[in-house]
Amino acid sequence: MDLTTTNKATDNFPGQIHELPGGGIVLSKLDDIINWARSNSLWPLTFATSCCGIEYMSTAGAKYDFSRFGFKVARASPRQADVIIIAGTIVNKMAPVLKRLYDQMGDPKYVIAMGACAISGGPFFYNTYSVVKGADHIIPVDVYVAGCPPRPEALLHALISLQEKIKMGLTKEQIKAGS
Amino acid sequence: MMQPGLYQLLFISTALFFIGVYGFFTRRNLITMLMSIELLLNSVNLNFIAFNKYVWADKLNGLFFTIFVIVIAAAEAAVAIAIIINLYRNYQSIDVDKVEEMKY
Amino acid sequence: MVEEIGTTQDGDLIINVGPQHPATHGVLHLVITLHGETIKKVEPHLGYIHRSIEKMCESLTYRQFIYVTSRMDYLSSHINNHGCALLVERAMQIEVPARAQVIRVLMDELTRIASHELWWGAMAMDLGAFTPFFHAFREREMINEIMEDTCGARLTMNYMVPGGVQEDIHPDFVRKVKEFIALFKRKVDEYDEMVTDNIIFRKRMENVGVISAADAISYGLSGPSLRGSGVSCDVRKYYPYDVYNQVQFEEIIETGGDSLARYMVRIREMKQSISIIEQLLDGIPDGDFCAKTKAVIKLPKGEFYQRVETARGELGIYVVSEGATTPYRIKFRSPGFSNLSALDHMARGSKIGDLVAMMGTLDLVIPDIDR
Amino acid sequence: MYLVNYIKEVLSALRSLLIGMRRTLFYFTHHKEIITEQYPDNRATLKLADRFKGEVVMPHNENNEHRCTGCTACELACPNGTIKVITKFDITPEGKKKKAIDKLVYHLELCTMCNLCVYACPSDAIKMAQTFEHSVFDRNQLTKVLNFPDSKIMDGVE
Amino acid sequence: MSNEELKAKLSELIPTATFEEGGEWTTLLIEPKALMEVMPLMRNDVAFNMDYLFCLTAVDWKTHITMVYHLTSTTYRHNLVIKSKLDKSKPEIETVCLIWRSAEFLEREVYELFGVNFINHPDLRLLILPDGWEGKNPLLKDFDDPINMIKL
Amino acid sequence: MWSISKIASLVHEWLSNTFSATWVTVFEMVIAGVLVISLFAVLGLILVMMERKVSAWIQIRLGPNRVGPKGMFQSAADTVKLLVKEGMTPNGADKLLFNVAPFLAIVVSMLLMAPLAFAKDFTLWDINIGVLYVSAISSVSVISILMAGWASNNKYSLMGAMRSGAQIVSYELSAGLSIMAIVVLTGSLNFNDIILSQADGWWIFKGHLPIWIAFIVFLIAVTAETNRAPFDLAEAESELTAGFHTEYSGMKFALFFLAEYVNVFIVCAIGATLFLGGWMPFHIGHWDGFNHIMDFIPSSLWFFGKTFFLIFLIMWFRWSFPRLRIDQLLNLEWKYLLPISMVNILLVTAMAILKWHF
Amino acid sequence: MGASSMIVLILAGLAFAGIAILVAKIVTTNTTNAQKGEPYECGIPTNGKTWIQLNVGYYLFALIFLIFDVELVFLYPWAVVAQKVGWLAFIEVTIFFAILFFGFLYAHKKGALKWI
Amino acid sequence: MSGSTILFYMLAGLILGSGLLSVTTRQLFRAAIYLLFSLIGMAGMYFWMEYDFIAAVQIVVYVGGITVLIIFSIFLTQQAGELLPQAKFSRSLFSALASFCAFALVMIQILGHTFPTKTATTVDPNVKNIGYQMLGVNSGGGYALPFEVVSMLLLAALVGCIIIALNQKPIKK
Ligand code: SF4
Ligand code: SF4
Ligand code: SF4
Repeated sequence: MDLTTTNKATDNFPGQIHELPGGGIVLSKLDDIINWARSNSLWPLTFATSCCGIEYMSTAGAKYDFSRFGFKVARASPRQADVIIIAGTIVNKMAPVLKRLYDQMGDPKYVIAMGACAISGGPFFYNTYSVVKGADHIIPVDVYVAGCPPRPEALLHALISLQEKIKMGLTKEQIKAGS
Repeated sequence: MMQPGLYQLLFISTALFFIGVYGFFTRRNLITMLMSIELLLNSVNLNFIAFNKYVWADKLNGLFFTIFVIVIAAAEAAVAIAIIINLYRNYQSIDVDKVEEMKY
Repeated sequence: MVEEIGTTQDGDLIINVGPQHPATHGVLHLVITLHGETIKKVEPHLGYIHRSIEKMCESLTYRQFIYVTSRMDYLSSHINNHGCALLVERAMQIEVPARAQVIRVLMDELTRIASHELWWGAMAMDLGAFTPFFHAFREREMINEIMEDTCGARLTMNYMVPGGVQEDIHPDFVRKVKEFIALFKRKVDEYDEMVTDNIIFRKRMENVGVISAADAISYGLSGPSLRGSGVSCDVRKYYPYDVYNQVQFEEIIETGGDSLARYMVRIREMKQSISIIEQLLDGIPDGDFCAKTKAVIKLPKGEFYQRVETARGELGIYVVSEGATTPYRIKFRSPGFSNLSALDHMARGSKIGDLVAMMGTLDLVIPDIDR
Repeated sequence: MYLVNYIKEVLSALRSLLIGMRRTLFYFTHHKEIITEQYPDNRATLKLADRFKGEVVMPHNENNEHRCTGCTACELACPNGTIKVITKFDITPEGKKKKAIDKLVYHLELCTMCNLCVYACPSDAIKMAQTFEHSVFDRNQLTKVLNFPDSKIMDGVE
Repeated sequence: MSNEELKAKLSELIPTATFEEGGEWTTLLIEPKALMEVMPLMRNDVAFNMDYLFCLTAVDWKTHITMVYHLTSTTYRHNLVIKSKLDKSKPEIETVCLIWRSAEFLEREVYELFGVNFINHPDLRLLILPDGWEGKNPLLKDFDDPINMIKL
Repeated sequence: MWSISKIASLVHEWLSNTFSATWVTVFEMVIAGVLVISLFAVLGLILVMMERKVSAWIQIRLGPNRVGPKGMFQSAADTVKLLVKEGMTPNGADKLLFNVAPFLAIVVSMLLMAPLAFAKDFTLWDINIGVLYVSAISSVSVISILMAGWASNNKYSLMGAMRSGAQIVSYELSAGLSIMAIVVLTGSLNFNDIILSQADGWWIFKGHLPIWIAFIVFLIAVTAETNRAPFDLAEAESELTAGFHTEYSGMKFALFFLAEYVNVFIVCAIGATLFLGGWMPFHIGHWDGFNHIMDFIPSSLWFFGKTFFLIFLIMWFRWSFPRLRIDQLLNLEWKYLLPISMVNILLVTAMAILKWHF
Repeated sequence: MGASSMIVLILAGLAFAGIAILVAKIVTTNTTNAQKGEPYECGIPTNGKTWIQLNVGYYLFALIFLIFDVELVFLYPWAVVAQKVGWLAFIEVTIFFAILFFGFLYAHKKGALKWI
Repeated sequence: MSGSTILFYMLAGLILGSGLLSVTTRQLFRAAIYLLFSLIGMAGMYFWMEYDFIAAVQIVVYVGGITVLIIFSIFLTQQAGELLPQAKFSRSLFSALASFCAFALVMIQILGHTFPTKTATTVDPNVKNIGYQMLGVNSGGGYALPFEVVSMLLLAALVGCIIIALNQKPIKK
């Protein structure tokens, strides 16, 4: 999926519910079922370092309510989490912790870099001695969502994009390679 | 195979009894020794019940004795563990040999 | 099998709480020494979100550095910005138009409500009640909407600039705020029903994390945490800025010194903020929303200190200027930092569950502490 | 007396719990109170605040013209180097050399939406757009060039 | 007490006191050695009663480091700034964390950001920087970190 | 009228006519096993979904509504997800016990299903000592938690396990005592006897104040025993991250999760049986006409209706209250519930002997 | 179905959990890395023993529970017949509870019911 | 061979097997768990014998109570993670031999003895009968007094345990 199709309000926008003629969900292969399940049951890890964390909470909050998509309430233990939403700045001292958390998550695992800080260091890119210039220097990131902070809809959009990415299917090898 | 009955039950209880005895002899750790004792008591209980069922089925005395044994086992376990904990706190060990050494 | 470091002689247990832990509201790392479940010592380890803001500000101009401060204590970003703007204005002797002053105070108080709102929800969540969190976000979202109309952002506003505010308030602002106030007044009673009066909640807050007035002062607590110990310390009262000396409000003081007192201070403070807003809302003076300032701001040589009352306490901005366009040294005296230092004192002898309540009522925002 | 207090305590505790439960039951049964907005479904109707700062854009008119003079005021105003103005020299019809932008590179992944660039711009060439769906799979896609290809500066903008 | 009164009282108590002009609050300059004489006085003297240390920081002036203590009194609400110049090569000063508990953390912060050594501090360790931080103290003016720090 | 027991007897008849006796038993066992497993799974799915919806509505939000029609397949998606998620075993763990613990948890909740009377004349095992059996078996579940907590080699897990160990054993007492109030009144430990004794009205209506007290104590105690909020100290997120199952992931975690929910169902079913008459329709004394109308609603509906009502009650608790602190939790048991239920037993006995109940 | 249902249930439980875990084993892919197996402690390497020595308080709870539990077991046969037996049963249980209550009071006074 | 026979031998295997493991495993916690399974097997055996009440009591007291207590005490004495020391080979051999010989001796005695067969009347060991017996309603004496005495015993145990366990004074060497 490339950017242009995502950003255009086309009819088959990823997250929208499509009424199939039969009213059911048509699934063909086992892999599809698995990907369907994975994409619809992304349990995030409670991981928020700074300001973006508040918008992340808003997204979980009543008005945006990402549990509609099955993202559930966050899990505190990385063992049970599927997606780690890096909400906030990652500093050098935090980097090993983040790496460790990511390592300790069960496969398959996904990463969303939320906000300028997680993508590139954002406001703290220049003239700082302690900020990691992008979380993807530490762990592989699946979806980047820009903004400072991205508004809840933007985060939802990122989650939907991640769902799409999962539904497109990752082969076992790709998962192994940690993409 | 043999139809299970009194003798089979007695076999089990005896075997369990001597497993407990074996444990009691070989283990030097107070907690494991306590566990062996629990096994002993259990085998006794089994005997009581077996006899009650197969021999004196007109009364419930065996059953009541079993209940008493269980109760007393509970009391015994509680007290024994209290003592073990106390010992442990004083000697930092619950190994019988070590505790014996330290007494003097 | 494993080395002996973690356990001390008498069977104490050392346990890490954080940096990734739901109760620490971010990335605070506490190393707790436990005896059974009783806390013997709490040792905060900071720096997991140390973004070197102070160093960074040394190379930002006086217009630019304001935006960084909204990332510090992001829950009171308006107030942080306000402090910075005030400092520059005072140093440059800029006269701020009356309209801007009122708008700023309005925004400050709205932010304070939003911040307390989030604190309330998050604290209830720490105590295990999930529902209040969601209910708190209902009102918070309304404030966010109001903010977004005017400032264009929901959290990190960058709305205040030296000389006033960036943009005039949105035409709908007054109406929406009034709607919000009407709703909020109804809902705040629900808070009491759901949380404040709840017996479980009370039991978990009463006599937990007690800190005496003298200790609180010595530890440098400020804001609601200090007022919970019965010390009057409101910057808005003692060093009023903008129009705070023209509005009537009560400084909330509770004398308990425990978690419940700090909790009550915040709840009552929200009501006070509402009353401030009500006083100002109808009489927003006409005029400019921003004074004319020079394009390039150069602070005169000297030292400046500006304090403002954020939702968490007293924020001090200490600027040493060499007369250049950028500060020579800037220091943010963040309220959370001192509040955190009292945690160990408060926590000793209580349970892990209490620690959560204490951290909740100290209302720690970690990026504010680490800067 | 102790007993009476004991019973009173229990009863008042129960009462406080019941009050809380009544409140939650109210919300359980009153679905009107639900405030959830269904984001991807309400995309068509979703209207953000008109001042919402989503990203910096450079409006172009129908002739593919923008208002940017390449004065780099925005680059200087930006606190974190988000904007890079790459200038070139155009030859005006009169044959004079004139500074113009080649590319106005904008790093969305760095931008903090602080609006300083917009305020700094003397010719109102850039503004904030209300877009927010910025999620991509590749970080490079967030680096954008604000002026359209082959765009020109509008007449009359100095 | 107003600034003038404070000043008068201070020069009365500490004859050697020098003041720095220009700031909005009375600024007292003292020698690092004299710190432990002045500070308890400020805290305990009934007339001053500076019981609230609200800011403690340092400024690197390239030639020397200045410690800055901001004090206030919760009873009288007067403010006082105390400054003390430290030697750049070996910055050292007595701790005040036994007088104001809040100083403990603030001093630890100054210790790691400026490298000022606080004598008698009970627990002078790194607080913010990662364990095993090597190199210069980051808030010094000559701090340079080519790896992490990208200059604009 | 089709009722579950009728279907069961029809199946039995058909099997007996077709096969020999041994095979009938085997088939019946297999059928029963499959039925129980599917009941188990379905219950898990429904309860998780219900929990999410209840919580969502209380929290003024919508809850899952996008996976399948009205979000119906949400819990199915979760299940499949958990199934295909890596289930890891930490290095330092005691591998055997770490893996046995979820089995134990599941088997315990399976076993607890046996004496439940799902409908009129339909019980897997109409055991004579039903009530005692339940409290006996449920006391095994604490072992699985202790096992999980210990085997994980994690401080949080261990602390969570110890907490829930102390908690479960404590609350077992008052749960047992409040159940005993009913036993005193009915003079039987058998679930069906207890249900039949409520043919002229449920105990909650017949039993005056003492039964109400017993009911409330029972509710509190079982909420605590199933480790549900406000007593979810064992998995208190804000204190111990995820408690005893911090290290569990994938299917092993799902099994604990499932066992927890099925346990909730079971205790609610027991509560419904003891206090609300199980499958017994709503009867009032001797109003035969009215009682007869009520009988038209199938007994299994009554049972599930009551059970789900109680489940809703327990969920409602969860989303209304903050969590107790561990010492308060134990205080509540030892200083309040236990003395109260002891006195209550005396009251009930006196009431039973004086025949004051209806 | 009688007692054999117990076996059925046990087997069903084992089968259920076993199959689920087996399927999970087959379907999942996993990666390994050095930190994956380490105990999770908020992202910080654990410090010291996990199998810590806990406090006496825990034991006391189990102990008091055990005593009470044993007594509770006696009550079941009593409860079944209480109504029939009448006041004799009432007196018995009162004595019984009195004894229990004394123990309870003692434990309470000694602070054994305090969680540490 | 009927189902019940199979069941019997399965239970016997469970009891003896996990009992044996319990006394031989070198991991303390596992020993407790094996003990637990042995006790559960015992309860199963009671169920098999249709002494339901005793079976339930067995589970309640042994599994829910004593095992939990033992596990807690294992946690308490910090032994959980460590392997127990291996018993000396000579000692274990000797104990094994001795136990086995004694076992054989007893078994020979038992097998040589014929026990009187079932009496004509049987009392169903259900809870009601137990209750009546306990309160001594039908059969004269009953067990009311012994039960009161036992509860006194338990009380004594409780008091004793609390005194012992809360005794913080370390004994000097
Ligand atoms: S991107 Fe902006 S809002 Fe998000 S953490 Fe960074 S500074 Fe805060
Ligand atoms: S909005 Fe701010 S950060 Fe973004 S480009 Fe403009 S000045 Fe730079
Ligand atoms: S956008 Fe505006 S400020 Fe930036 S270069 Fe163009 S004209 Fe200058």
